[in-house]
Amino acid sequence: MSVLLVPLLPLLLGWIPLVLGRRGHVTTAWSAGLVAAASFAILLGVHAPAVFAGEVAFAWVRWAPSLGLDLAFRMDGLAFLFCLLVLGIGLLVILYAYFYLGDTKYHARFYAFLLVFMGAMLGVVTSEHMIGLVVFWEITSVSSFLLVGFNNDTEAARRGARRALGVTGLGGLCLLGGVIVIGHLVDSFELSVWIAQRSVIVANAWYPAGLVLILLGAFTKSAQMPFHFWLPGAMSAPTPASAYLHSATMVKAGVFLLVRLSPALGDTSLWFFIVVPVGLVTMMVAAYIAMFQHDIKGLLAYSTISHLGLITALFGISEPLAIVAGLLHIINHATFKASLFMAAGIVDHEVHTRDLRELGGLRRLMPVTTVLASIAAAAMAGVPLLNGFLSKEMAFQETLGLSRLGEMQWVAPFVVTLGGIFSVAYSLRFAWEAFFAEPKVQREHPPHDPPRWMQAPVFVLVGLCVVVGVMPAVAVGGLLEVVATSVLGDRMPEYHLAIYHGVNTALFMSIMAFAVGGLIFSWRRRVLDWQGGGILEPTAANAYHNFFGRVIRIGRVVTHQLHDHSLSRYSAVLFSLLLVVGSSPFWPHEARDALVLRTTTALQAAPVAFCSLLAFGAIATLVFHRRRIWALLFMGVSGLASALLFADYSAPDLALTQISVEFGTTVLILLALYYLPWKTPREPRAPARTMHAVIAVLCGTGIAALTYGVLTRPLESISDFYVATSKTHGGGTNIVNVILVDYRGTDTLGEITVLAIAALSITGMLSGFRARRPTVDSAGRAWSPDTHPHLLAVMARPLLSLVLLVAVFVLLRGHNLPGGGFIAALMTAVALILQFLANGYGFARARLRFDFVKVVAIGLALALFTGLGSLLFGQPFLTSNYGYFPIPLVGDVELATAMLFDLGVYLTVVGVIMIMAIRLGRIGGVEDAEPEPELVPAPAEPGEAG
Amino acid sequence: MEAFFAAAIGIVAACGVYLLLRPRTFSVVLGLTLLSYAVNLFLFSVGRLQHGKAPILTPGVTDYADPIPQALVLTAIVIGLAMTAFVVVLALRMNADVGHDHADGDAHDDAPTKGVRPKGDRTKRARTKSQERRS
Amino acid sequence: MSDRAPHRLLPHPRLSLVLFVVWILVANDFGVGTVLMALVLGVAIPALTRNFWPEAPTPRHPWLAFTLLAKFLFDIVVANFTVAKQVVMPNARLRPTFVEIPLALTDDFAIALLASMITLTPGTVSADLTPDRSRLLVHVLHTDDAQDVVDTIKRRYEAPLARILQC
Amino acid sequence: MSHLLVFAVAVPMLTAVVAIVAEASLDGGEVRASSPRALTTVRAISWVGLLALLAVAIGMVVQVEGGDIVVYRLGNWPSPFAIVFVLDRMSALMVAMTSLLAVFVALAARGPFEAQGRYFHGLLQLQLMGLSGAFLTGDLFNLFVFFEILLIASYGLLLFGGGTERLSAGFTYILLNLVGSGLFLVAVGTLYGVLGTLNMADIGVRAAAADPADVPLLRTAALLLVIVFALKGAVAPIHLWLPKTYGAAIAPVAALFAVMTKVGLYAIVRTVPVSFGPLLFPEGLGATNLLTQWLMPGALLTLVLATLGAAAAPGLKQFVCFLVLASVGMVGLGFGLFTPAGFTAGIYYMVHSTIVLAAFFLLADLVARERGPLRDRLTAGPQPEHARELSVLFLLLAAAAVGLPPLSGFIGKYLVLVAAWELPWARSQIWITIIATSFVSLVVMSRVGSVLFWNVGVVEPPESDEFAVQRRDFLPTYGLLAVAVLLAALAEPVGRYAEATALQLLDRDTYIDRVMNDREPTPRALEEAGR
Amino acid sequence: MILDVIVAGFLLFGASFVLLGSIGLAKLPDIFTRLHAPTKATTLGVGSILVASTIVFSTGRGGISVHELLIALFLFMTAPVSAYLLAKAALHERRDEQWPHRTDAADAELDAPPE
Amino acid sequence: MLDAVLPIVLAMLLGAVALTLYRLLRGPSVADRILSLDTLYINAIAIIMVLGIVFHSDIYFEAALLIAMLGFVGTCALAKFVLRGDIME
Ligand code: NA
Ligand code: NA
Repeated sequence: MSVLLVPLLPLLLGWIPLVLGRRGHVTTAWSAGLVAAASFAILLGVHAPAVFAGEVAFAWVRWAPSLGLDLAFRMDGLAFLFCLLVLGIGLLVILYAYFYLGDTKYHARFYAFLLVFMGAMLGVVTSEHMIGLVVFWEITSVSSFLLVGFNNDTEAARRGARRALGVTGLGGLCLLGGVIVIGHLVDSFELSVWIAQRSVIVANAWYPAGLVLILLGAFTKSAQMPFHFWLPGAMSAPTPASAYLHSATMVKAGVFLLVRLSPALGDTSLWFFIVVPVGLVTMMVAAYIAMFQHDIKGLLAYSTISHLGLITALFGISEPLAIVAGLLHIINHATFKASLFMAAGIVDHEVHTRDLRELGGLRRLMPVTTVLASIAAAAMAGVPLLNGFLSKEMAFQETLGLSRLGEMQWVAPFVVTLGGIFSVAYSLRFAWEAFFAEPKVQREHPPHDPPRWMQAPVFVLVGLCVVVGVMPAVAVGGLLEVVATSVLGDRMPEYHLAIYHGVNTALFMSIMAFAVGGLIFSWRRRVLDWQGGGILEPTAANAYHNFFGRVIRIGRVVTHQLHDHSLSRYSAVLFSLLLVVGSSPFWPHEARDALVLRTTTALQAAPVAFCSLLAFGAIATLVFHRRRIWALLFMGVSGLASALLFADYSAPDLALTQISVEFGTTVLILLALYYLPWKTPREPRAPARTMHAVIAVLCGTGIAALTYGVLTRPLESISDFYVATSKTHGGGTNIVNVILVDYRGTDTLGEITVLAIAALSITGMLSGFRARRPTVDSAGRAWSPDTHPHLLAVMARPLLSLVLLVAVFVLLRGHNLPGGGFIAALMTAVALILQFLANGYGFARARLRFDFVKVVAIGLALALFTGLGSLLFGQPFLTSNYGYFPIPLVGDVELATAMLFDLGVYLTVVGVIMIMAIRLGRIGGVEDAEPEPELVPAPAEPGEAG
Repeated sequence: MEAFFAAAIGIVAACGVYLLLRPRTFSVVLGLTLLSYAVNLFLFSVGRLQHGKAPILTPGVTDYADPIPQALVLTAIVIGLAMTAFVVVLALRMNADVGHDHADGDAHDDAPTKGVRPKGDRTKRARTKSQERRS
Repeated sequence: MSDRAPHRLLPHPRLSLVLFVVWILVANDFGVGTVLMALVLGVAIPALTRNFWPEAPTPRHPWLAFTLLAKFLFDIVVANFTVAKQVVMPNARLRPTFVEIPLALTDDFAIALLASMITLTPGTVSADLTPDRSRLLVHVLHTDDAQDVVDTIKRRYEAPLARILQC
Repeated sequence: MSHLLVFAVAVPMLTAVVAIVAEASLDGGEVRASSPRALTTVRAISWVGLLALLAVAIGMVVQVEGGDIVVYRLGNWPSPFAIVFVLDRMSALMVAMTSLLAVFVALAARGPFEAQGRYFHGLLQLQLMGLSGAFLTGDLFNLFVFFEILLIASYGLLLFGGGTERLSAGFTYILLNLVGSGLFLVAVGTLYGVLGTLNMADIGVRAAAADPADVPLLRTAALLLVIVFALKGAVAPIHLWLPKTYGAAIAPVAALFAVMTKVGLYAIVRTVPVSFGPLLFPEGLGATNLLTQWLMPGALLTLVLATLGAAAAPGLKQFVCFLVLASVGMVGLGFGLFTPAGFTAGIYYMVHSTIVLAAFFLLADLVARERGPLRDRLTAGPQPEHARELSVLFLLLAAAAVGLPPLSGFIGKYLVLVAAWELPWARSQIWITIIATSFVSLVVMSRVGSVLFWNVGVVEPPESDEFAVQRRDFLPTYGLLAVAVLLAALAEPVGRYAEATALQLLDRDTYIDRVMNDREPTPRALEEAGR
Repeated sequence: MILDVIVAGFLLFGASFVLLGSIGLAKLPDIFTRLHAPTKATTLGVGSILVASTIVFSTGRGGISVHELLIALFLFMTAPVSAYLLAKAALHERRDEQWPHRTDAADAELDAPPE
Repeated sequence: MLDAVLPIVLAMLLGAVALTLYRLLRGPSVADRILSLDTLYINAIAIIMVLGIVFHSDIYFEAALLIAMLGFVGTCALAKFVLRGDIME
């Protein structure tokens, strides 16, 4: 289980420096160091013996196994090597960072990010479960984003961070995809299974897809061309982060992945022909570009890319010895490159510039740094007796005789040698121009070597370079053996680490590299003036930049074009979609043949007339829609025609409701129209009238076809049930009403809720809203001075009682005959509105002084409690009950809970209509706080009496 | 009869759709109302067109029109009323606050409206704007 | 116009009676239950809504009222036939005109009643009232003698109404 | 018989009624906004209701977790003659998610927001009532009714606080939805006109036995219905209304709206397998067919357009609106597959995105309130006062939203990818789109964060007003984030539940059997009448 | 049978007056003359049809049916009010709010065809 | 007898409706149009009563009554609108 402690300790304890942040830099640095050290201790104390004994330890964290998500860890040689690098260099970096950051404000954050990164990186290298690997992989991207953007007050840092995240994030996505693909081929995400099932994987048709996706992940992370450009950009990170992430660890994740998966996916032609060319080209081109870098970190970044390219190429070759060489180069590169970065950081820290054109002469001022950096640079160039030489020789050797290249075998060594030449050149340039050349700028405060402890990490690393270079077998022989075995298993080749392998082609290539590289260095003035480096460098970065520029531009255009919030545009889209999708079932020929019409009825005079009236009203509304009042009248014709059709076709309740609603709508629109323009002007820009007409006609045709289609086929519905049970079990003869208050009472409850919400929202919209009254009508005439026409004012009074009486009647008998709560409520509201119309807002409101919001609430509560009441009797919600109660003289009186429910409906609807009318009626600035002459007791609702 | 009925519904729906596509709130309200007429009639008609069979139980009568579509339409009509009222008030407030009764969003934001156009007083509009900014 | 404050429970007894009858009418039933209900509502509704109709006209002379009603219904029938002819005859021969009727009535309700009767009788329509309610504007569909129309209305309707409603 | 189902509707309704009466009594008729005194009372009432609803929801989840389908026959009538509520894993999950979200919404509304108008809590409760009902009902027309409730409540909430932007944004939203409601009725009408029933299960039964001559007509009806749901779910190309609408709402309402699009998507997965399976999937589930040929491109287009919109968004809130749209695309991709894996992915992603994006809306508001006159505009500005909290929240929410591991978005995306892999016809299109859009949104997200939290100038204390950010204003955002983290940490149980839910949703026979044969406590006479 | 004849008579009579009312509405020359037309439809037209209905339903299944009278009552109460308001509206539309003086110009403007 | 007369009666009433529509279209004044709509409502009452006789059902009574009531209030509202604009001042 301790395997998982190695990554999880730093990952989960990453917050500690944040908490200790206020205690000062020393404390935070120590806390970070201790966390890393704890992990390191576990690694060395617990795992090292086991790993060197050839054992592989596993640990599982069950996350979501049923979804295929798990975290599984393995500690084998390869994992151990990377853990060693991550933790060892990590500790050195923390030490280095303590001095480098000095009194930076946000140091705690830095250590926190660093620990999280460290944990994630350890997670990547110890993952057995590939999804887990992706998880950690992405965390490294995010934490790297945070570290690169640490100095976020500069645009360069922000852009560098975003790019790093973008490119590695894209890789992470591809990796996820690839892992899923390969995982599905063998039905497992476990590395062991993948390795065991290699033959199954590579034989599958989806292997190429999965492989390409995974390789994209590896290439982006390891900054292989053309995805390399993020790494130079990431140099705006604080140098400790660069030393850590961009030399030793994160960028190695890509090559780690290659070597980790090579037993499962590698050694195929596809693998070879993708990985090797990418690696070789990257190696050569990056080294070439590095020569032209003036920023020492930039130079080191391209150098890193180049070395990663070499490692990539070696893993692409897949020969056992190539893999060994690659592994060795990983170790070596980590040591010399980290030390170089640290040295660069020291220079930057002391001299405050990293530009080779401004540096020089540090040899005297900073002798220790000069020695260390020079040794490391020599290792980078591949000078014998240093570690870089060893692995480079092995690498050169492995590029020879690649049988897969056939006739073109010479290409690989040629390219590698070119890369070697450029490496030598840029290494020389780095060391010479920074330390040995004459100083170009005179400085007021001459720089000096940093504190001893800041140099200590560099010293350690450079020491390693030398030790490995001088006695490789002793220093790394055992480790390399274990690591290589964990990758190659029984393919483990015979090899021996030695400083000198005799005269071979590789040696010849090395000599070539030094000779030509030295030549180039000596011609550096001319070479630099030629500025050839600029040709290749920005291409990929520009492409990326342009790509996002274009995405954002397209996004803007598309979004702006689409989202103009034009209702007519949106509706046109909706209707068009309806036409296309709705008609699609009829596209196949058989479907149209299936439309056999079965039953039709003859034309009858009355409905034909009503239908004509309906269509007449609609067409007239359309034709005259610019004259708003006219349009309203014509719409009234259609409404009336609807009601007549309902009445004619056996739906008396519907006819009643339609008339009522039609009236309500008209009054509401009239109330609002007073404050709206009375005419609809023609639009200056004709908005696609023809297209709209076509859409409208097609929609009309569509719904007509649907109507015709439905009406001409037989119907077998559930309606018989209602006929059978309405009276006997529902207690009413008006089936529609029994449906409304009983069978489908929940619908009605919902319906009155809708009304209530509408009223509430309207209250909200109109609260405190006052609009100026127009002083003239649409024709410019002054209003009639007669506010309350006499005849209406007088006649409204007796009519009130009369209409209320009828409303009570309609309410009470709705269960058995047409009528019911809704219609009764509308009648009541009409009677009350008539009072407003006839005698004015002030008069009527003074006599109707209750808050209709409460009436609505009471109504809703009544309906709801009627429904809930049945729960008390162990019956489901809204189970109705009714009975006949003998009352002296009167006879049996039917009382049904449904009636109570209908009363709730009644109250709600009355309240709602009155709220709407009153709110709208009040807009015109009638002061509500009009002094009342006497306080009239609020009349109770007449309905309550019933 | 079915064809005639269907045609009438189709015409109403077409008029409604066309009006809905107009760029003014009032036309939209008209269109919506017409469309709901068409929809309600359609929904009602799926119980089939039957004369003199109102679903009110009468002794000795066994054949009734399907009551379910009627109940559905009833509910739909009432909900439609609520919605229409809401939209009308919304259109009213828009006209007062935004200063026009365009329903086509950004395209016509500053197009002047002819005719009577009452406005809320300046201070109130300023206040709503500042609230707008804050939320 | 009556100055007397309306009764609390029975503000409009005649209205209550009308409501009682109307209830029985609409219920189409004459059972005890219906009658009881009619009574309850006949009392309750006017009582609950009395604020909307604070004044209470108190008609007298029921017989006179009855004859006025009969006369009025008769006029409706007769005038309908007369007007039917006028409607179908060519427009050119129509001689429509407005007449003004100086009102002797002062009670709001009485004036409204008179105006209604004038309108319900085909051939004449009450079109407007001066703000001081002293003159009623009536449109006549076809007449040669405007003064005759005024006189007829005043004699046949206004006078009896004034007596019945005491004003 | 479990009355929990009806309580899920009745509790918020009753709470709303009580809250409205209380507010109307305390504030009287004509005030522009709720008074502090009224709010204290109403808030207490609302909290009681919210917690009660949450308890009901948890009770429901517990009840059906084992796989039960609870049928509640309203009015005690046998199926399919009256309305039934059906509780299964999916509906329980939806109610639970909504009520949990509502708790945080109410928390976020506390203070300046709820006092910007009247009846906030009443409307909130009614919105919850509509949502619960829509999730529970097993009747197509009743679904329409509850849709109307939740829509009109959402209109009220959308306009809450007033202002011109809300008004004009609301108009488009409302009108489009009203057209949608009309269509809903047309579809229901057609179904009833051919099949003669409204119960979702019964429709499924009758559709399976439909005369072949009726099938095209029924398919049209089913597709129209799906379009209605897609309109509410904001699936392209009928998604256009969403960004401005959500962007106009006050933050707590926008947060609540994170669940609104999911209602439309819920309705699709609820109705299509049970009611329309035989019509739309003649070759069985999982094959490409009449529905998926529209739905799948729609979801893909949604995802692409949403990503483009996010890239172009001028402000953080707009940005989140487009993320909502993107989440619709992702959920749509999962649901659109109509396979157990697809549904599992869709369900997980739905829960994840609802919670995370709700939190994101709240965060966007906090950011806007701390940046003075710049509000949430994505340009360099002053350092927010609570920059540290805000940036941590942003980082985590952004990572979750964009699908970075180990947060919930990653799991959701992973599940969608896995589900899509199973179907060769969907594989490449979905994979390419998801990878491409995830890439773009990752970059865009990093730009947004970089602009808001890195590219900052001098500290400029915002004017201290009622909208100044207090510590406690972070609480709901933290809470939602905690839920999101739990979703990832407890991926196993959540995933299992989602998978079981997916299987249950696709198991039409069991559903139909439970609904149609649940007649145990019905009076015998009724049963006979029903036969 | 006799009843049938009576009912038929009332119906025809009523319908004739309703029709006449509409003929008047369509044919008469100006708004004030047209106002007279519906009065006929209301009183004698609908009145007769209501009587017919009363007879039919009072003789059908026992018990008399007189509730149609309520409609008549209602129409008699309201028709004058409508007419009065419409007359006032018409007067208002003629721009002369005191007493009417027909101006052809005003009519011509109102007659202008819609856009 | 009645069966023979009813279609004629219905035809006459529908003819009346058509004439009303003519006036509704022609106007010219808004008052004319309101008057036409009012008349249309009266015609509708007649038609509904006749339909009641045709189908021998007295359930049409309420519809007729309601049309009478609402037609009246509607006409009042429209006329008041022409006169005063604000119908509930
Ligand atoms: Na009813
Ligand atoms: Na019931």
